[in-house]
Order: sequence, then structure tokens, then C-alpha cells
Amino acid sequence: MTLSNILTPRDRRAALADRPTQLARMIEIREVEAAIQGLFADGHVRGSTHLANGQEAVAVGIARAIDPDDVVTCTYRGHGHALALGVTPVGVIGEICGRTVGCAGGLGGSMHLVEPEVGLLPTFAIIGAGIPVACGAAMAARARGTDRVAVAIFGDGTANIGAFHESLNFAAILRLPVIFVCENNLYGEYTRMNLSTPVEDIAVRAAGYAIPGVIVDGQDADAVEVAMETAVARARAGEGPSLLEMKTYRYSGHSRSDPATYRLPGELDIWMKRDPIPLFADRLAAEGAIGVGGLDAMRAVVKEEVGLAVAEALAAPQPTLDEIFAHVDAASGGADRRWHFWSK
Amino acid sequence: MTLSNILTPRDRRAALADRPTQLARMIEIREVEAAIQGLFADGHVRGSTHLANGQEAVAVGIARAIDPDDVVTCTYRGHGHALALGVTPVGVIGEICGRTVGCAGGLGGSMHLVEPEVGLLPTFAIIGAGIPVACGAAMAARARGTDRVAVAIFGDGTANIGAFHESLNFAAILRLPVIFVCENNLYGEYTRMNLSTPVEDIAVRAAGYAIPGVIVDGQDADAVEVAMETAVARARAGEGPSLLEMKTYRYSGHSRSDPATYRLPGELDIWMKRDPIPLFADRLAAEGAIGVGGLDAMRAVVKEEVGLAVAEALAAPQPTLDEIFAHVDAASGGADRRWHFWSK
Amino acid sequence: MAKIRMRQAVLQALSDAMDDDPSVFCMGEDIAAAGGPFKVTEGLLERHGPDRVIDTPISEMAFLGAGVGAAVCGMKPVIEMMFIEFIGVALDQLTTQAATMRYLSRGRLTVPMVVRASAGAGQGFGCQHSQMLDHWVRGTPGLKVVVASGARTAYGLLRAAIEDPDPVVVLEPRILYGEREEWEFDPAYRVPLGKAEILRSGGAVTLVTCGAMVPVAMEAAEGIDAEVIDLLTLWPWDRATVMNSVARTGRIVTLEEAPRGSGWGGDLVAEVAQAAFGKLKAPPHRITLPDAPVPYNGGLESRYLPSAPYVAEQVAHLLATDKNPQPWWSAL
Amino acid sequence: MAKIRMRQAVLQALSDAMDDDPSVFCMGEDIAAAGGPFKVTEGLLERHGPDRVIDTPISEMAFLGAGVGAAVCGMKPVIEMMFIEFIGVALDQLTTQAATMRYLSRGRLTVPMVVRASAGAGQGFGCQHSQMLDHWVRGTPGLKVVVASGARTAYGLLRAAIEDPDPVVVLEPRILYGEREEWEFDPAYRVPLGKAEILRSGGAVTLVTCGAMVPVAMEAAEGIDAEVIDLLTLWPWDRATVMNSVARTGRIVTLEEAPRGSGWGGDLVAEVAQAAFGKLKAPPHRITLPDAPVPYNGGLESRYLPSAPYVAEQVAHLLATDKNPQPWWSAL
Ligand SMILES: Cc1ncc(C[n+]2csc(CCOP(=O)(O)OP(=O)(O)O)c2C)c(N)n1
Ligand SMILES: Cc1ncc(C[n+]2csc(CCOP(=O)(O)OP(=O)(O)O)c2C)c(N)n1
Ligand SMILES: [Mg+2]
Ligand SMILES: [Mg+2]
Repeated sequence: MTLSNILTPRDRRAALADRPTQLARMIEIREVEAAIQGLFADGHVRGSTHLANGQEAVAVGIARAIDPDDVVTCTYRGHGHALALGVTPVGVIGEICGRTVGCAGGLGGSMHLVEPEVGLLPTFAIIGAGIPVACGAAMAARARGTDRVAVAIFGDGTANIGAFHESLNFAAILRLPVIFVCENNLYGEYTRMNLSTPVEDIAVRAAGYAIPGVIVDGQDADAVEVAMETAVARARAGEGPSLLEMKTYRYSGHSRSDPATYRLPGELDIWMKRDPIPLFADRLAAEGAIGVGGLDAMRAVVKEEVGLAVAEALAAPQPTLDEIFAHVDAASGGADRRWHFWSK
Repeated sequence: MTLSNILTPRDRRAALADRPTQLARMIEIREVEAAIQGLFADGHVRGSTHLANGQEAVAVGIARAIDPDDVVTCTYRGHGHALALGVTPVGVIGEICGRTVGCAGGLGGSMHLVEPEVGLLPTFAIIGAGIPVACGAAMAARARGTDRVAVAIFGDGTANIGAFHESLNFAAILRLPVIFVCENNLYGEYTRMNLSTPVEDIAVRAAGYAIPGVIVDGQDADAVEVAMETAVARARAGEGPSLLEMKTYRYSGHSRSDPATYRLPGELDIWMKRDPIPLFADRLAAEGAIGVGGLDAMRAVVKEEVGLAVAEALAAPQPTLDEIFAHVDAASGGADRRWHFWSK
Repeated sequence: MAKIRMRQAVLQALSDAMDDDPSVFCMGEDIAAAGGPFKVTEGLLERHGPDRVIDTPISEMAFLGAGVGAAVCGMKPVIEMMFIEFIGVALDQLTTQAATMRYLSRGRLTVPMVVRASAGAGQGFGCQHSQMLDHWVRGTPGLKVVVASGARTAYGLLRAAIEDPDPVVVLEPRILYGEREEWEFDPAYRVPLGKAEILRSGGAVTLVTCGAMVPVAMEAAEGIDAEVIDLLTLWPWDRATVMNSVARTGRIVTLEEAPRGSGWGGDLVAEVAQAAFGKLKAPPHRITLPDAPVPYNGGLESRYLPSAPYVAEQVAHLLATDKNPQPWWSAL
Repeated sequence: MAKIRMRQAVLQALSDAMDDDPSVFCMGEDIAAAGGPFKVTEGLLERHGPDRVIDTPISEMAFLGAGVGAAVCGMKPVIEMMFIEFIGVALDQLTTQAATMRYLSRGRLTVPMVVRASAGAGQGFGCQHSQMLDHWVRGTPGLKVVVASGARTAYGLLRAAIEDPDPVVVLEPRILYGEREEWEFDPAYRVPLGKAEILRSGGAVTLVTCGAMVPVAMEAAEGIDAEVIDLLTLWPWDRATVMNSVARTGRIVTLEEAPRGSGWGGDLVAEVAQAAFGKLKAPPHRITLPDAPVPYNGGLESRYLPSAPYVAEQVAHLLATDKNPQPWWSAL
């Protein structure tokens, strides 16, 4: 495990190959979300912010199963995915605090994290919008003769928007190398899934497009990784898309200061009993990959790192007015910083 | 069987209770489409027109299974449905020729036939647009305490648009009294279904919403009627929506002068062997409902009626300029002709 | 005389409309059990029940289209689009279906539907949740568009919109939901659609605005002899009130929460330039947003939006020189 | 010097662009095997193969969004919207996603995507298939909008749009597809985005138009001392060319295929009224469609659209009286 704040996003991604680092990354996500909650309370975060604590295993499992050159479209609930994919805590926290050190220079905010270096497109704030975009990235990968894949990450509530349906059909008929990952955390905003969706498993909808639909234990990082690897292999082999449903749960409310009073009684406790972090820590201990007290020691280190990241973010400058105009279109005169996917 | 041109739409609808009239209506649809083809060739029809010859059994079967007070949303391929529901040949042909006697006064055209008296909303020219609208009609029926149902009619290609997916999920979760009827004529414009849709039966998609999905022989008017009656009964009983897939085929091209060279060789002949008109005529003959040569006699009468309708339509005046402004909004000053569904 | 928040006025309008007319119902995402993401519909479900206050799946095309169908069949649906941007996945139902229903049925079928949407910038929601976007619907034959500017107008416009026999889009500036306004509440109060309001009379310049820019204009107008008009209805807008004012002042300035290319001021200023040709003392002037997406950072967003001092400065410059001042970003 | 149809010019532009740049591909409904509903893409599949000329399911949101993703990842997609109205089910991907990608990625990701759409009235397609609807996209920061007016401009604009590093909407007036134009074909020919063209010089009035109204304006201008400008790019439009012309003529008339409330002429006339303040000899004038949906009936539709005689009459009245003529429908 290495100090995440001094590594580049790609280095951070590579570091995930190490299983203890994988655990540390899950802890990092948990701690960063906690820090953001605090920053929000202290007025450092504007608008809205959507935490993903509880869903760490999904993020890390996905990040391990794909390469940094694979493309990912994600949602406003993207802090965990951004960190797992490699964005630094400073890049995430800085963005959410609107600072120049943020991954979008402070102009995007909590809902629009981005890092082309590790394949992350600006996360999408409109429900379903990232799903067809992932299909297009997959089209480009194939057209350009690479074996890159695209991953579209979205929630259970998003499985009811037109773009979900159109995209799965489109990808299936074109046999696109794309993996549709539905993070089923049981709620869409303040509405429990059973009140918006007549089926219990989103995965069953895959049959409507003749593609594999797989239900995955989203609390187990290894289960997520294995399921992803199968879907990714299938995609790289030209066999088309898959729909993976990650059964998971969000510990926080939907956004901002939502107390989540709409939860079913006891539901949160039940899910916390299978918290992805101790679950994975126990496995590493059994493997002998970490020793006794290893988790606590690790948490202490990560906490400190995140504290440093918060300090660095808050110490960083605010963007200047000219940034508003720097990158509207090519004529804007902002420096050409274009990222070229898969170019030799 | 009675002279259709002197009956009101509601009378024409009621007349369908008589089985020979049901056959005559199918013939009428066939003959009206043939007449429109001719009128198009002669330059009396502007823009585009979409014929439904070959799909007559679906139209007549649906019209028999619902009441004139039930609401129907249909598509630009709606001539047959309009006639089956009760719109007069003059109302249909007149509209397509842009005359005052048209069901939309000549301002709508081939894609926008309408007749509130028999529940037909202006047919929809945007793919999928009528499906959520039918859901809303069903909501109104329930809210107003009637047992009216709504029927959304659309094609196989339309099963790939977002509105289809959203509407089925929406209707299922609200248990709306709506019947989704997919007329699967194997083609969406110039594209065979297998090239746009990875499943062979649209009906399988019903499972994604936990509603019944039924495959129906769309060439058999009785089979259509029976399947509809089951779905309508279910809807009226408050048990929610159904998806019916009518397997049928269009004899003409998609629109205008499309020669349909994209058809699979021999496909048309195979379908014509199960032409809905002789199929139904034979059954009536077996029932003794029509005598020997009854079909030919009937066709001769209908042909003459349709000829009269064409003459009447072409003899009718063109709308005047003020019609453009008569019904834009309530302030337009057009006479208040509002139709009130289900008002005592 | 009580001070009430715009949020409360909207809630009151919805509740009163449902009390007065059984055909009115409300539908949208999380408006019922949760009381709305901005707490605008809090208590509505408890008062009017689940048949009339309906939570929907995340399916804008479905529930906006359902609004159209319900309206055609005798109901008066009030559809909530949580953020106006979301109509980008369902626009067809509003502009192409709802707006043509009366026309295509030759007056036999109508769509008395209201689409409410929170809109506008200023709160750090980022560039996909901070626009007005009235240009997507403005000028569509058969469709009206109004913008609330506080508790009173929110109540009056919403009641009038719900009673209107045709489809109406009601934009509610999100940033005003929490603002309080002194207003003697009156359930019979309506703001007639198509009518603008003169909020402050003045003789030197007519300052036309709407929505969240109204308080900005009023503050800016202090110490300036400006007549401030709240347009209220963006389409069809109140030609008479604007023209009469300009006839008196001889100067027109628009304050628009939109980039120049999509703002409502273009059509308005063009009409004024035509009607008041030769009678204007100064060139018409438009104060708009820059041609760039809304930035997240607080300092940037507060500059991105016209502030009272900036508007005052712009108007003062016009009055002093009878020439158009440059926008702030021209200095960058 | 050959006469070619606009349809052929579009096809040539697509084919040449695909020859010149392997990253260009075309996608849309029935554009490949069927050669397009208007025969615009006939032969494209045979020449460039199924990997680059792609038929899609009826899923505008999916394939427009896929265009965005492909463009971000190094391709240059050219997406066909058969009728511009269909973008009403997918607008979000264009205005909210494509247009903000560069901004949100701080210049690291771009969307060099072209969206082609047939648009406009005149052929009896009815009110849901006959609009221009440029107002849905016009004025969106980060997005350009152009309109072809014949074979030459269709070729030049489309090639320039495909080469542009940002998203561009290309509107193709459907009614012009079959029109032939004398033009010395040149594969290197481009119409620079953001530049208007003076098609005919004149001294008494500047008549600005675009698309299918260009031939109407040219015919109307015969016998009138009118300078006719084809705007070509609706956003961002060519201020310099328009202002310089108006400075010479002292009069501005716009001819727009849109109801007044949504036409591009509002912003343009407002800008002119500001820049040429005190210098205009007559009030600015806008010739638009009436505020009503497009009627199907042929006689009605041909009156609904401005004809050359009507435009000539309107301009002549303005020149003769220096007052605004009434639109034809004011007489009804
Ligand atoms: C088109 C659109 N409709 C509505 C919203 C508002 N909204 C933001 S998040 C959300 C809930 C999404 O739920 P889910 O897909 O389960 O994702 P989760 O937040 O649980 O990760 C909604 C309705 C939106 N952003 N875009
Ligand atoms: C949103 C939208 N996209 C595309 C079209 C163009 N279009 C008209 S009919 C049609 C084919 C529809 O096929 P299907 O649903 O099978 O109905 P059918 O014509 O076979 O009855 C298409 C693509 C449209 N009208 N609306
Ligand atoms: Mg969820
Ligand atoms: Mg079909």
C-alpha cells in the first residue's frame, strides 16, 4: 500500500493489483465519503452530493477487472468509482469543493468527476445519459481495432428510463463490447425499488435483448471482479454485451442531508452486517495477506491520507473567471489538452 | 351489412357486432387502402401515406373487443384501425386528400386520423408517442371511476424506443387498465425485424415488467378478438396491463411508393396464403353466415361504396385559410367543439 | 399580511387547486411520499391521497405522456419535472404531442395540462442542473410558458395555469423556493396568463425581466429612474404593457437568465425596435449570461449570474452615455 | 459546370469525408441498406461497407448518445435524424451531454460529432414532420447550428461540420433535396462555419434568410434593390457580414421559416437594432410563419409558407412607406 496522494491516477489504478491495496482503496472510499459529508455540513460543498458508502466493493471490483484504457461512464454517485478507477482523493475532494486541484478544475462539481487517464468520462447527472455514451465508446473501440471495452454504471431506478432499454437493444444487435452494470442499492432517490419497478431483479430484463443477465453479490469485491471478468472477456472476444446487477446498499441518504427515513426498519442493520470492508478484510486475513489488527492499522493510515487530501484541497486556489470561457469550444482559446484514447 | 357512408362512426362501430359486417369491414379496409394507393399515384395525396393492407384482421379484431368509449392511440399506419373503429371511408379518404370532409378537416393528413366519438385520438406520427398517452387515458378512466380501458397500438420496430419501455413499466407499477398491442408485421420501415431486434417475439419483453405477454395470430380476426377480450377483461377488473403481440404482415411497402425490395424472397407469397379476408370468409361460410359467392358479392358492394367515398371526398371543398388559426388554443376563436369522454 | 416562502405558495396553489377541482392531480418523481426533493409538495399526499398525488418511476417520457393522455380524457394533470433539464428526455410529448392535440382534433380534444419545473442557476448544482431552458418550449404554437418570481406570482400563475384549457409550462426558479414574500394570501388570487406586471414605475428606462432576475432588477433599480416590468408570461408575452412603458421611457433593457443566443429578449427587443422605431432615446440593451455552461465553483457562478450592482452599472452606463455598455466578460 | 441536386451533394460530402478520414462513419435509421428514406445515402453502404454505414434500431436516444461516446473516443460520427422532430425524444444527448463534454473535461475530451437532420415544411408531411425547430438547439454554448440552402452549401457546410472539432447540427431543408444547382464541383470546397454569404448585393434593404427561404428571397428580390444574405450558420451567426450590409442599406428584413416566437430573427434583429441604432431608415422587419402548426392541406400549406410574391410585397411595402407591413393573416 502506498500514499495515494503522491501517485498519479494510473499508478493508483495499477496499485490495485495488490490485494491489501484493494482493501485500502475500499477504506479510502469510505473515508472520503465521510470527509465529504463533513465538508458539506461545513459549507464547503455547494448544490448536492451523492455518497456511495456501502457500495465500495462494486467500485473496486469493477476497477480491478478492467484496464485503465477501457472506458467508463458513471453517474453523479461516482465518488467511489472515481477513486477506485484511480482519481486521487485530492482530485475528488478538490472538485467537490470547487478548487483548481479538482479533477474538473472546480467547474464540474460533485456530479461531474472526470479522468480520461483512467477511462472515466465526466460522470453523468442526467439519468440514463451515460448508457448510450458507453455504447458509442464501445463502437469506437471496435472501429479502431482495439479490444477495449466500455462499462456503463448506473442504478436500479435508472433501469426504468428509456435510454436503458434503447441502449441494451442497440448494444445487443450490434454485439458491442460493453458491460452494463446496474448498482442495485434498492432505492432511487427516496423511493424503494418495489414501488417503481415491478420486478425484483433488473437482471431479468436482459432476456428481452437476448444477452446474459447476471445477479452478483455487490458486497463481495471478489464476486464483483469475477463476474466482471467474465463479461469483459465475452466483450473482448466480440460476443457482445452483458448486464450485471450488483446487489448492494447505500448507507447514506440519496443526497445532501437526506436522513433516509424511508428505509424499511432494520434494513440498514441487515446490510451493515455484510459490510464489504470487514468482509474483505477477513478474507485477506485468512489468506494471510494482512495480519492481526491489519485493518485498523490500514484505516488509521488511510484516514490520515484523506485528512491530508482535505487539507490540500481546501488550501488550493479557487478557479479564475477566465476558466468559464477556456473550454466551451475549440475557439475558446483554452490550451489544447486533448486526451487521445488508445493512440500509440 | 349496411351502406357505410351513410352511417355515423358510432353506428358503424355497432354494426361490427354482425359477423358478415365484420368481413365487409376487412374488405373495406383493403379496398380503401387500394383506393388511397391510386389517389397517391394520381397526386391527390401529399407527403407520405402508410398502408395497412394485410393487417385487416388485427384492426377489426381489436375494434370488436372494445367499446366506442374505450380510448385508442394508434400510429400513422392507422387507416385500417380508423375504419375498423368506425371512421367513415369519406372521413379517412377525405382527410388523406386534405378536404373539409376529412376526419381532421384536411389539416392533419394521412398520419393524423382522429375520431373522439369512437375513442380514436389523433394518430401519432412520432414513434412511441402514443404509448404513454394511452397510459394517461387509462389513469383518467380509473380516476373518473369508469371501467374504460385504453389501447395503445404500435409496431414491432417501436418496441425498441424508450417510450415503449417506460410505458410498460409505468403501467405495470400503477396497474393501469391499458392494453399494449404490438402489430408485428416483421418490418420497421425498410428493415427486417431480425436486423433491429435481438429477440424474435416482442411478447417476451413483458416478463421484464411482470405483465402477461401473449403471442396472437394476427391474421385471424377471431383470435385477435379473443386475446383482446382476455386482456380487456383483466384491465377492467383492475388487474393491470397486458402486452399482446399480433403476428401479421403488410402487403404494401412502408410508405408512398416503396417497392419493398428488401423483403425475403417468397415471404409475401407465404403470408398471402393466409390472407385474413378469405380466411375469415371461409369461416363465415362454414358457419353458414354467408352463402356461396358471398365474398365476391360483398366485395363488389364494398368496392362500389369505396368508389362513392372517393368521389365524395374529391368533390368536397378544400379547407379555408382561417382553419389554420381556428384551433391552435382556446383563444383561437374556433367554435367550442370539445368532446367529453365518459360524461353522462 | 404574512410572509410566506415561494415553496409554500406553490404547495398551497396545488392543494387549493385539488380542493377546488376533483379533476386536478399531481404526478412526478418523489413528490408524494417524500414531499418533493425541494419539499415543495410536503403534506400533499397526506391531504389528497395516493390517487391524486402520485410518485412515478424515473420515466419522464412515460409520465409526461401520461399527463397528455389524462388531460385529453378530462383530468387536469400537474406534472413535476424536478429540474427543467430532465425534459430533454421527453420534450416530444410536450411540444409535439400536447401542443398539437387541439389543432389535430379540430378543437374536439384539448390538453389542460400543467408542467411545473424547477429551473435556474445560483446554487452550485452544476451545468446540467442549473439552466432556464425556456427556449426549448418558448414560441411553440399552442403552448404557454410562464415564470414565477416569488410567492405571490407562483401562487397566482400556477392557479391560472391549472385553470387554463391548454398546456402551460410553469418555471419555478429553484433559488427562490426558500425566499419569503409579504403577501396577503387570497385563494382567489390569480395572475392572468399573458399579462406582465409593472413592479416599479420609472421614467428613464424600461427594465424587463422575469423569474429570479426580478429581485436582482428591483435591487438594481434603487436610485435609478427605471420602470421594472416582470414579464411573468414568456409566451405569449404582454406586448401592450411593454410597449406602453417604452413609449413613456424611451429606453429598453432586458435582464435575462440565459445566454444571449437563447434568451427571450431577442424577440422582445426586436418587437420593441419595430414598434418604437425612431422613438428610442438609446439603443436597446440586453443583459444576459455569457455564452458558456454554468460553472460549479461558487465564486464563478455568482459572477456568471447578473448581480444587482452589475445590472445597476450596466443601466447607469446606458443612461449616462446612451450607448451600450460592454458585458463584464469582454474585459477578460 | 454541372447541375447537381442537393441530395447528391450531401451524399458526395459524406462519401468524400469517409474517403478522406477513416474516423468518419455514418449512422441512422435505414441509411445503409435502404439508402435513406430520401435516397440521400444511396450507395454509401456499397462504397464504404457496413462497419462505416450503419443502420440502427428506432432508438434515437441510443444512437445519438452512441455518437457522443464514439466521438469522445476518436471517431467522427455523422448521425442522421430522419426528421428534426425526432430529436424531441433524444435532445438531452445533444444539448446537455455533447455540448458540455469539452467544458466538463476541461478541454481533454471533445465531441466532433455531426447531427444531420432533414427539416422544414412544404411537402404535406403534416405538423409533426414539417418544422425547422432550430430553436431547440440554437444558442446552446458549445454547439453550432447550420442550415444548407442548396447543393453547394450542403456540400461545403457538411464537409466543414465534419471537420469541426466540436458538435455541429446540420439542417437540410427536405424540400431542397431534389433541387438542382449549377455548381463546379470541387472536393476541397468548404463553407466556413460562422460565415454568412451575400448572394446578391443591393442598396435599399438587407434581406437575411437561410435554408429553403433562400430561393424564395432571391426570387422576391428580383426588381428590388435588396441585398440578400444567406446566414448559413444560425449559431454563432455572422455579425460582421450582417452589420456591414445594414450599414450600407439602412434597412433590415429577416425571412424566417419559423413562427415569430421561436425564429432566429429575434436575436439578429435585436443585435442590429443595437448596433445600427439611429442609423436605420426604416423599422426592422421580420417575415415569419404564423403562430400555428403546419397544415396538411396543400393550399393552406403553400400560403402558410412565405412565397416570393408575398415576400416581394412585404419588402416593397417597407421600402415604399418605411413602415412595417402587416402579415397576410392579419387580414383574416
Ligand atoms: C432524467 C432524469 N430524471 C430524474 C433525475 C433526478 N434523479 C437524480 S438521481 C435519481 C435517482 C436514481 O436512482 P438510481 O438509478 O437507483 O441510482 P442511485 O442514486 O440509487 O445510485 C433521480 C430520480 C435525473 N437526474 N435525470
Ligand atoms: C421517433 C421517431 N423515429 C423515427 C421515425 C420514422 N419512422 C416512421 S415509421 C417507422 C418504422 C416503424 O416501424 P414499426 O414500429 O414496425 O411500425 P410499422 O410501420 O411497421 O407499422 C420509422 C422509423 C418516427 N416517426 N419517429
Ligand atoms: Mg438506486
Ligand atoms: Mg413493423
